[in-house]
Amino acid sequence: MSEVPLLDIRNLKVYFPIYQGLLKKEVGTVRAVDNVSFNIKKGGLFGLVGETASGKTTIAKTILGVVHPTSGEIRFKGEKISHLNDESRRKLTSKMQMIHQDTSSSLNPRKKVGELIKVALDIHRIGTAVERLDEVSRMLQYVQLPPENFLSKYPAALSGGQKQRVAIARALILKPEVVVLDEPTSALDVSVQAKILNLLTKLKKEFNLTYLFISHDLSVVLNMSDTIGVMYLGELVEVGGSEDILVNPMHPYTRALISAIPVISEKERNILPKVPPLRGEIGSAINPPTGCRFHTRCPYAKEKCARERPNWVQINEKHTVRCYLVQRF
Amino acid sequence: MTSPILSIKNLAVSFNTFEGEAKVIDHINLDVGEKETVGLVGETGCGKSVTLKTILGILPIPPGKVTNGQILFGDKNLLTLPTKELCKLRGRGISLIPQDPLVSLNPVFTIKAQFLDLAMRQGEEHVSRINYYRKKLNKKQTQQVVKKIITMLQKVQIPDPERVLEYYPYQLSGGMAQRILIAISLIGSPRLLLADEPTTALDVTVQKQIITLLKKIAEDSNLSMLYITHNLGVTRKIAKRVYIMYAGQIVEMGNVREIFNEPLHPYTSGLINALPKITREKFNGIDGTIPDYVHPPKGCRFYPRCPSADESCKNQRPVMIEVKENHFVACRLFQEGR
Amino acid sequence: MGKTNYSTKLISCRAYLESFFRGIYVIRKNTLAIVGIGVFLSLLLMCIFAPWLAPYPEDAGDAIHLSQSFKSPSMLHILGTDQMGRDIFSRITFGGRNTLLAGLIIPLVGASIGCTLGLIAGYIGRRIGSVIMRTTDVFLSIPPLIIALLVIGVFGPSLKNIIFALSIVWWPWYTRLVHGEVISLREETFVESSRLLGAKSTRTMFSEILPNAIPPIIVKITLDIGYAILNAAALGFLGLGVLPPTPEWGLMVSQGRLYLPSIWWITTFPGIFIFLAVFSINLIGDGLRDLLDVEVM
Amino acid sequence: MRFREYLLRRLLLFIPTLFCVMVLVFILSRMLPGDPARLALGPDAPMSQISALRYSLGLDKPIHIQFLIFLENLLHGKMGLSLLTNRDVCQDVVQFYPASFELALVSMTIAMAIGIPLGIVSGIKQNKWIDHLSRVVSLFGVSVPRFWLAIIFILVFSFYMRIMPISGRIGSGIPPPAHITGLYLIDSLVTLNIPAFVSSLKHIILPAISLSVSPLAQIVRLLRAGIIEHKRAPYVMMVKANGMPEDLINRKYLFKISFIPVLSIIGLLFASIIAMSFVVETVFSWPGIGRYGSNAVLYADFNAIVGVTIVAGVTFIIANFVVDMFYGYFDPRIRYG
Repeated sequence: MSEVPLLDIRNLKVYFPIYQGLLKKEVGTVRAVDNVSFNIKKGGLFGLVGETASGKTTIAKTILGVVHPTSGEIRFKGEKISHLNDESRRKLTSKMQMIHQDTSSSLNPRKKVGELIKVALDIHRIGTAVERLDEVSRMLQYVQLPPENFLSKYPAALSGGQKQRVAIARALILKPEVVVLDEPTSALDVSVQAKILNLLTKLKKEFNLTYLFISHDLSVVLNMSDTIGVMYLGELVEVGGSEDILVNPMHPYTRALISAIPVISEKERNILPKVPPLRGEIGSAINPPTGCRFHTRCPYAKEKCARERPNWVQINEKHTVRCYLVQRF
Repeated sequence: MTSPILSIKNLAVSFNTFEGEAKVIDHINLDVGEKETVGLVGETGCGKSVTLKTILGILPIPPGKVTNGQILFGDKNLLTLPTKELCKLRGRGISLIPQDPLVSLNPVFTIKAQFLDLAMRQGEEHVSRINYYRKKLNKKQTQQVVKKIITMLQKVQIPDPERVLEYYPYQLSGGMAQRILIAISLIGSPRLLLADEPTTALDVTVQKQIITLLKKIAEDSNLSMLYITHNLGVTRKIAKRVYIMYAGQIVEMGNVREIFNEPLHPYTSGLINALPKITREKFNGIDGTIPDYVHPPKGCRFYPRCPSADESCKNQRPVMIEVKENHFVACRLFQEGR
Repeated sequence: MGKTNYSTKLISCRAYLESFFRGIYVIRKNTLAIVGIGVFLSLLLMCIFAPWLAPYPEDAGDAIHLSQSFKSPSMLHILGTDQMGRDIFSRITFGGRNTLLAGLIIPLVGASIGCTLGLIAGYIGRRIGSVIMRTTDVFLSIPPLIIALLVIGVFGPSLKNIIFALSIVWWPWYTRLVHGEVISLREETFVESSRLLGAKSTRTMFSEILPNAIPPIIVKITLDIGYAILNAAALGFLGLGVLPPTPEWGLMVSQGRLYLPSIWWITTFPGIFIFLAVFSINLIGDGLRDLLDVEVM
Repeated sequence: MRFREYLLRRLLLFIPTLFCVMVLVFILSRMLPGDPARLALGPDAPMSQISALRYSLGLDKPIHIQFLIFLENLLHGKMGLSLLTNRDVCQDVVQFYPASFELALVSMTIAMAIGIPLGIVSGIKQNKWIDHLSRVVSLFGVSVPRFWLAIIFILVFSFYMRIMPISGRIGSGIPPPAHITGLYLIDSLVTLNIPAFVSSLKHIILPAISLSVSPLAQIVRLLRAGIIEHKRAPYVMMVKANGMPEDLINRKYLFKISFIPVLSIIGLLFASIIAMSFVVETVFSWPGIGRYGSNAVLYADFNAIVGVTIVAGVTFIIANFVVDMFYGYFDPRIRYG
C-alpha cells in the first residue's frame, strides 16, 4: 500500500445548513455526506452505489470543487485539493472531468456540437484555431460520431445516446486523468446504455483513465468497476472488490440492494442472496437516525444498532464493512 | 386460455406532426386474459404509453387519431363506446397506475381532496355544482367514503393513513405517493389494472416492495393487469406472459421465462444482450436508433438495426407466427421455414 | 494532429442557413404574425416618408386654413380636416413619428438599463445583487405611469421628458426578467459543465448564460413596444407630451374631443392608428413568442 | 400551520417597501429645478421673505432631516397646500379617493367576472370557435388605447344611442347617498336609496368597462395558457383515467392550479387600472384622484402630485399584499416552502 493513490478522500463531511422562518434561523443540517473515506489508484475504477439521497452526487461535486467540504480532505496525487482557491482550481480542471447524468441539460442548447467540444480547448488556450478543429473531429471519431455529420448539429437534433457521446468527447478532449461519471447512463435506454458503457470501457484503456463511477444501478456498477463502495444516507457502509461484494455481501443493506436487482435469467437468480424485504424507505439526511443509519430499515437491527455507530471491520485486504452483525465473528 | 378481458385487435394510431403523419402504433394485437398479468415491454418512444392512453380514451385527439382497429373490453368496443359508457368504465372497470408518482398528484390539493372527489364521483359523466355540494355536505356519506379510503390505504400498507390524507403531494416520498396512487386506482374495484411503468422513478428496494404489493393485490382481488415497462427484470418478476414492442409494432409474444431464456426475434435477443448481468457476462447494445415514425421502414421496422436482416425484410412486413406453443414472433427468420 | 479534410466552415454555414429557413418556415405558418409585420412596417414607412406621402405636408405644423375647417372625410381630405382646417391624414403621418419613436426608444432604453442590472444582480449576486433587486422591487411597487407623471410634473411636459420618464420606469421589468432567467439558468447542468471545464465566470456569463436569456428579452421588448406606444399616447392625451401645434396621435385624440359628437373624425382616426400600431406589434410579439417558445408577461 | 408565518413575513416586507416608496417620492419631489420657496412666492419676492419661507418649510436643514419632517407631516395628514384647490392635499385626497377606488374595484370585478370564465372555456375548448373569439377579444383588449375607447363609448352610447350618461358620478338631479364608505354603489344600497344606486351604476359602467378591457385580456391570456399547459399534465390524466368526471376536473382541479399565475399578476393589473384611471377619469370627468392628479401635473401643482403618487403607491402595495395572501391560500407550496 506504499503507492500514493491518485485520488484520496479522507473523512469527508459535507453538511448543508437549512434556514427557515422569519429570521432565516438555522434550524437543521442536511448531513449529505458524513465521514466518508476511500481512495482510487491510478487506472482504477471505483464504483459508488446507493439509492436516492445517499450522497453520491454530493461526493462527486465536492471532488470537482463545485461544493466545498465541511471537513475532511481530498487529495489528488498526494496533494490536498479541497479548499483550493478559484485560480488553482481552474488549473486542475484539465486533470479532472465529470460526465453528468442529465443528457438533456448538460449541453448548451444554443451551441453546435463542434463549438461545445472546442470550448474546452478555447478556455485552456490549447493549439491554434485549425489544430483545435482537428482535435475536435478526432475526439468525435473516438466517441464514434462521424464529424462530418455531427460537427454542426444542435443538441436538440441528437438522441440521448449521441448527446452523452458529445459530453464524453468534451470531457476527454483535455486529456484528464480522473473522470467522475455521475449516473452516465441512467437516462438512457438499455440498448443505448450498453453501447455507452462499452465505449467508456474502451476509452478508459485508450486514454489510461481513472474512473469514479456513480450509479444507483448495482448491476451496472458490478460490471463496470473493480472496487465498489456502497452508500446509505450519506455514509459508506461497505467497500470491497466487486467480486466480493457480489458473492459475499456482508452488510444487510448491500444484500438488500443486490437481492432487489430485477434479473432476467435463472442463472442470475441463483446468485442473488435471499433476504427478507426491507421496511420503509430511505430516511431523510436532515435528522438521520442515530447509531447505524440503516437500523430503521434493517431486518436484523438490534437495540445496540440504534445507539452506537459500528466501526469498520476488515474482511480481507480490500473488503471492509461497517456492521455489528459482522463484528460478532 | 379463457376469453380475454381486454383484447386489442389490429389497432393503429397516428399523430399529426409538423413533418407529416407519424404512424406511432402500427396494427398491434394484444390480449389480457381474466386474472392474468401481462407485460408490455419496449424502449422509450416505442408506443407503450400511447397504447395505454388509447385504451383509456385519454389520448389527446387531435393531434392523435385512431386509424384502425378495435379495443374490446369484455364485449364492448372502447373506441366506439359513447362517452357516458366510457365514463362509467374508467376507474370502475379499468383503472390506471401512472408512471411518475410524484408528479401524478395535483400539487395544490391535499391527498384527501383528490381521493374523496374521485371516490364519490367515479362513473358519473357530469356533476352539477349543486349536486356536488349537496353530496359533499352530506356528512354521513362522506364519512363512509373516508372510511373506505382509509381501509384502502391500509391495504397498500400506508402507515398512519388519517394523517397522510391531510398531506399535500410534495410532503410525500416517491414510494408513499405510488402506494397512494395504487390505492386510488383500486378504489372503484376495477377488473383491469393498467400499470404504466409504476416503479421506474423509484429506488430498487422500494421497487421491490411495490412489485410485491401489486402482485399480492392482483392475486387477492382477482385482478387482471397490463404492466407496461422498459425493464425486463421487472417484467419477469410480475408477469407470466409478455409482449415485446418495437417502434409501434409487437415483435414477439410468449411466456416470460421462455422468451428471456430463448429469445427468437433479433430485437428481443438484442435487448437481452444489452442488459448488464450480475454474472458479469459481456453485454452489447443495439446499433442505430428508433426509426422516424413519419417515414418508417416499409417492411419490418427493426430491419435497419437488425444484424440478420436481408433484402426481403426491407419491403415485406413479417406476420406473427406461432413458432412454439403460445410463443409468437414476427420475423422473416422464422417465416421461411414454414 | 490530423489533417482537416473537409471544410468545417462550409458545413456550419449550411446549418446556419437551415436554421434560418426553418425559422422563416415557422413564422410563415403563423399568418397573423406576417400580417402584423406587414402592418407595422407599412405604418413605420408611412411615418418615415411622411414629407413625401402627406398630401399637405405644411399642415403638420401651425398652418391655418379656417375656410377648410371641420371638413368630413372626402377625396380631398381622405380623413377629413380639423378645427384649423388642417388635413388629418397629413397630421397622422407626421404625428406617428413622435408616437412610434417614443414606442421604440422606451423599451430599448429600459431594456438596456434593466438587462445590465439584472445580469449583475443575477450573476454577481450576494450583496450588490440584493441591493439591486430591492431597489427594483420598490420601483415595481409604484405603477409606472404614476412615476412618469411625477417625473413630468418635475421636469415639465415634452416628448423628450415622456421618453425619459417612461424609460426610467421601464427598466425594473427587465431587471426582474433577466435576474429570474439568470438564476434559473445558473442551475442548469451546462453552466456547471462550463465551470468544470475551467471557464472563468465572465465566459460562463456571456457565452453560456446570456445567449439563453436573450429570447425572452426579445419577446418582451417586442410586446413592450405596444405598451410603450399606449402609455406615451396616454401621456400625450393628457397634454403632457409634445405641445400643439406639433401633431402626436394621443394629443390629436384629445384635441378632437372638444368637437364631439358631430365632428367624430378628428378623434376617431388617430385612435385607430394607435390601435393598428399596437395591434400589429402584438401580433408580431405573439408570433415571436411561439417561434422562440418562451413565456413572458 | 405555517400560513401565519408566511403572512407575517409578507407584512414585514410591506413596511420597508412602503418606506422606500416614500424615499423615492421624496427624492423626486426635491429634484425640482430651482428653489421651491422662490417658486412658491414668485420671482419678485424679497430675499428675506424667501429665507423665512425656507426656514418654515425646513428647506435649510440637511436632507435627511427634511425627509423626517416630510414623514412627520405625512403622519399628521399634512401634505402641503394644493395650488388648484387651495386646501391641504390630504383633504383633497380624502375627498377624491373613494370615487377612484370604487371605479377601480368595479373594473377589476368586471375584468375577473368576464376574464376568468372566458379564459377557462378558451383553454378547454382550444382551437374551437369560442377560443378564436376569445383570442381576438384579448388581442383587441391589450391593443386598444383605453382613453380612445372611452371616447368611442361616449360617442356611441351617450351621444348616438343616448342610453348612458356622458360624465360625472351620479345624475345631476339626484342627491348623492349618505356618506358611509364614500363608495356610492355601496352607500346607496345600504341606505336603500334606489334612484341613487341606479344612477351611479349607470355612470360607472362606461368608465369601468373602458378601464377593464386590458386587464380582462391579460387574465384571459394567462388563464388560457395555464389551462392548456395543465390539461395534459400527469395529474390531470391520472384523475381522468381513474374516472373523475371531466367537468369537475375542469372546474376545480384544472382551475385552481391554472389560476396561480393569474393571481400573481392581479396586483399589477390593479396598478394598471389605477394608472390608466388618470386618463379615463379625465375623459368621463370622474371626480376621482386620477383627474385631480392629471390636472395637478398640467398646472405643476407639486404638493398635489406628491400626494397623489403616495396614495397610488400605497394602494398598489396594499393590493399586492392582499393578493399575496390569496396566493398563499392557492398555492400550498408557497405557504410551506
